[in-house]
Amino acid sequence: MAESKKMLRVEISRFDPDRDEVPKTQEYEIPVQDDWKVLDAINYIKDEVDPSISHRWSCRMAVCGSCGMMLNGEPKLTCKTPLSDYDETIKIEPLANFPIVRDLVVDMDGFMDKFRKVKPWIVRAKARAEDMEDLNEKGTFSQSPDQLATFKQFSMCINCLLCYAACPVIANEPEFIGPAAIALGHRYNLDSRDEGQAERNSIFRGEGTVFSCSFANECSEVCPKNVDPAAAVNQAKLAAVVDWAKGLVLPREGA
Amino acid sequence: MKHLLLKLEPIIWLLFGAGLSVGTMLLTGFVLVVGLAIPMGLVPSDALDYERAHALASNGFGRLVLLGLIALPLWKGAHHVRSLSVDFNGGDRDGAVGVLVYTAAALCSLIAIVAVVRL
Amino acid sequence: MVQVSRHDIVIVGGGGAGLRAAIAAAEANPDLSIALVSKVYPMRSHTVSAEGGAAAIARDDDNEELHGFDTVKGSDFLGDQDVIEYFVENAPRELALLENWGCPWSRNEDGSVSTRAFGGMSTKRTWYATDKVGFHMLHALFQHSLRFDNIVRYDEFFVTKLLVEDGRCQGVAALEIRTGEFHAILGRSVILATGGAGKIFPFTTNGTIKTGDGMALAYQAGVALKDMEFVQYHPTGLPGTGILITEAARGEGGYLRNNKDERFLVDYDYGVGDKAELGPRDMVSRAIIQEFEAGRGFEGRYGKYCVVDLRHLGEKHIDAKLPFVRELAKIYIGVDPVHEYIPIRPVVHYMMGGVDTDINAATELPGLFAAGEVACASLNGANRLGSNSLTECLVFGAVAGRNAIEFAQGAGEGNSSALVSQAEEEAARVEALRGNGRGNEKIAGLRHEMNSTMEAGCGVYRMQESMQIAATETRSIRKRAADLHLKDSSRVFNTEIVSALELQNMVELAEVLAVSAAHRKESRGAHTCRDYPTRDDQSFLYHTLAHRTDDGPRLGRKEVKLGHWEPQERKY
Amino acid sequence: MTRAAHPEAMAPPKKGPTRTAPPRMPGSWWGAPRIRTYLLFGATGVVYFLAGTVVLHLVWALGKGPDAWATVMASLSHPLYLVFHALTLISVLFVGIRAFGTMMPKMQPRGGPLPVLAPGLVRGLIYSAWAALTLVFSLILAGKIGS
Ligand SMILES: Cc1cc2nc3c(=O)[nH]c(=O)nc-3n(C[C@H](O)[C@H](O)[C@H](O)COP(=O)(O)OP(=O)(O)OC[C@H]3O[C@@H](n4cnc5c(N)ncnc54)[C@H](O)[C@@H]3O)c2cc1C
Ligand code: SF4
Ligand code: F3S
Ligand code: FES
Repeated sequence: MAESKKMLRVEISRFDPDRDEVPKTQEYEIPVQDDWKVLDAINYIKDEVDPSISHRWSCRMAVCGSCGMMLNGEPKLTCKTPLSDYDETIKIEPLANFPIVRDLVVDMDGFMDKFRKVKPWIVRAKARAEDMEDLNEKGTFSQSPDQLATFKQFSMCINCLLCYAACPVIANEPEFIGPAAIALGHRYNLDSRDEGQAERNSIFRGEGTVFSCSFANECSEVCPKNVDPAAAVNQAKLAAVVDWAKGLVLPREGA
Repeated sequence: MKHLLLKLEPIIWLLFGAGLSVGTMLLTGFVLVVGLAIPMGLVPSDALDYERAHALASNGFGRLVLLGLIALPLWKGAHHVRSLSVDFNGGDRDGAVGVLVYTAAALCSLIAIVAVVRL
Repeated sequence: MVQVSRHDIVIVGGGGAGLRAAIAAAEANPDLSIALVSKVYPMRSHTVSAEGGAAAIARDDDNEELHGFDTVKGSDFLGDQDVIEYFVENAPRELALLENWGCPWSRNEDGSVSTRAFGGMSTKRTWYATDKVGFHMLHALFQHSLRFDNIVRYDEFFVTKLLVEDGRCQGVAALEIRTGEFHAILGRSVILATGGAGKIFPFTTNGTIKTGDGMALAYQAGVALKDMEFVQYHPTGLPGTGILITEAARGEGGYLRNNKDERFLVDYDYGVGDKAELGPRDMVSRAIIQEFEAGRGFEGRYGKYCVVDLRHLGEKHIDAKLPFVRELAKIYIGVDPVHEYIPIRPVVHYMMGGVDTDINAATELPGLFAAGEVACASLNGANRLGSNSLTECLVFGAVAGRNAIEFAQGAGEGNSSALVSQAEEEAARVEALRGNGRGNEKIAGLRHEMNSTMEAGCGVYRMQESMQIAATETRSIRKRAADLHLKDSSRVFNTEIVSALELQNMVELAEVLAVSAAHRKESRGAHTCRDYPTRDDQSFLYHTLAHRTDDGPRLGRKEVKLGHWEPQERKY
Repeated sequence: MTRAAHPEAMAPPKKGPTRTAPPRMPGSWWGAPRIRTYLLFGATGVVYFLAGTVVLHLVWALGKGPDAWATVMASLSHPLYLVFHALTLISVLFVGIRAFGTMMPKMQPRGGPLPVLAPGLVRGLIYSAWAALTLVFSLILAGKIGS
């Protein structure tokens, strides 16, 4: 640590619902190391300067999805973003478009609710026992590498919520289910093992789903895992429309 | 109102998409020549004197292209105006704005049908 | 003051093991209510970071005898062979189930699941989803669990105590992090699935949540911890951060090199030819330290290191099989493995020891079950084979879920008021910590002390003397941790109090670890004493048990369940 | 961050157990080049709508007869019209580049009978179609093809 003693001004948004009406900003001046990520600076402050800061983090390797925050107004994973991207000051705020619980912590429950709405699991028409005939002798479904590639990209989402913090529609339309959740539903729709397309497509045509997206593409710009949720949402849009048109021509059973 | 819109959403989106793609493709040549080149004298104006224009427009294909040229940009425009309104005013009045812009687009599209049929 | 809720079973932990247990329980009886309590949202659990793969027989050239023997031998004959046989037999079914639930396993051209080579495994039996296996498994499990209405989640609740009454475990006391309120979550049986405790050490692949809470909870409730001296060092962690470069990097054909550019593992002879790099983790870690000591390590800002060489695999292969390794190396150490070496050094990775459980995932305390890394079913013995533990989470998570349901169905409601008053006492204890400015010890300071004590005393190579010192020091650190100084007195999302509770858990375990290690005067698996360099089956072929007393752990022993594989010299 | 987002943006299904501060929009919402591009893209909607009505106006005149047609064609050289058409051309190019260049390649249906092509290839194909169509259409209108 001795070799580099660069000082950095860190402005952190603070909010304690028991004491503050609205979030306020607190400044810290700390020595930083050139190979630190932004998360290291926050942890340094928490350990050495002000233990009352609250933030979420765990894996520090960009895979658990807990550490998303606004850095100078841009949604970023703090454990992935090098401090060297910032010169003298850095402003750290909780993710935009979410209610703020405390300091850098946002309320995720709204997201968890939306996440479940798209039925993010394999839907099969038959009961499990009868399904066995589709399985091979090892008990697995057969799926070619090409079939896997169809949805693989959309299964890489770590639920970091950066896309929600970036999407202009989320900011204005509370019902919008949003990029990551729709991408997840679309991922299951594309999975060769799944038979829930009709169900999900009718969910997708409901309020606050695919048609709310105005293809701002912001979600894909900020996604740290290259999920390209904008692609997923808009493919889902197209698929839901095609499915609707098919329904006009050949009326669906049961629907 | 929101409910009705929701039912129509797939058609609206198809029309929007057509405006975005086909509309853009048609408009490019059209503004280039009719909107700019002819008025600026880069192309002699008799290229589109009444006889030739009418002949081009009044066959079946011509009427169809003209209808697309009018209606598709209208729908693309209406849909964009609606989402702009969400971006600036929030989603609360989305239903009302939607009905307003789509009604305008639908009316103009109807007039367009009359116009091309009348040719 | 304490909020009370009642369920049939309570599961602590939403990682691979906890989710698998919840699903097994929910399927076993859809009418029973299952509480899933986790200190982070389930998909943040550290299972998410596992990279390399999960082992189960998949190919025709493989069989139960081979997987079983690999595991027994890997465990340096300290594994219980009944557990190992059960595990090996059930592993393929569990991984296939996960496939049915949507896990995107990598595939062969014919549509079957693809497998890769792993250290200490005699054939390709490690299932993988590129190199983000834990991530895909955890998300598949979590998403699948959402379809069950009888799984009730308590997200971001920190469990601080097991509620024990009438000699059986009947619930947990938990701090709701969001509100600062205390809850008594009652059930007729409880499953611990809280994962490992790597954070006792300074340099680890583990995330910040891996503080061994569940081990401490059980230990404080009087349950024995088993084999805590066995700590797995993974050979390849990035210097500085400790971020893991998965063993799959070597499984896919990567080399380890020293500063002479030699593939030094060829000389250590843990495998032949192309498999020289695929020795078990304990041995490869020791080999790297020996290279350092012989002056053949590189010198860097964070001490000595060796390198992983993937260049010969080519960009295409790396991107197809190891994209996450490439991403991590680029972001965290600024190296592109397509063209450059990745610096690595051995890093604390996994706890072989844990809460003493049997083949039924049951502990000695009726009504308390444990599975996953928190438990020590003695599958892994003295050294875990890479890719056995993700599968362990599934196999024994399912066992725990089913058995906990069965136990709950046969057990009565119990005495709620006694349980609630226990929870109230616990609430008062924790409340006293909040913003406690009278204490003298800084959380971060004490954590650093514990970390460096453990690194010095219980590293890859250990000495009697240094382990004894660690044992004494950790005892005093444990006592000092009762006197923490906290600054944050707020109620809502107070993470300082969580860190304090985690530290108090870790110092307990650090002491158990050091004391257990000092007592084992032999070298076996991951426990390598310079003073006692050989394995001593005569005196030490048993599991170490540790029960809690106020003066430190009281050690005992438990027989190793041998079977048809006789202990022999462990050579590769 | 600049301004308040919708007070219920990403709100939980039932009110959380503690008071929260209302959501804010990202600071870059309007200021950042990326968002500006998106809003400008939306704004082209207005231009398109007007362009549609202009064409309608022309066609209506054509239906009325030679005199009406001549008047309307003459009016097109009014500077306001010229400015508007220049704006339309810019909008059309901008929309084309964004829609054909970035949006449509992402929207290829997957898992269906059609193969998924590389985005670059799709972009190239659509651009070529656009250029070809524009060329042919312009030549027809300018009287170089067809009589
Ligand atoms: C970097 C890395 C790579 C790995 N790679 C592999 C691999 O390739 N193959 C393999 O087989 N194994 C691998 N492992 C090991 C394996 O991932 C773990 O052993 C396994 O994931 C542990 O799962 P678990 O369910 O027991 O615990 P975890 O996933 O750690 O989950 C613990 C859960 O308990 C909860 N919890 C903890 N304490 C409390 C508390 N006090 N109150 C409430 N909740 C609590 C947490 O919130 C979390 O939900 C790897 C490990 C690491 C660190
Ligand atoms: S889609 Fe990308 S940005 Fe959105 S939550 Fe998933 S990983 Fe994060
Ligand atoms: S940013 Fe939002 S509007 Fe659509 S393309 Fe992404 S969800
Ligand atoms: S800490 Fe896990 S993603 Fe950043």
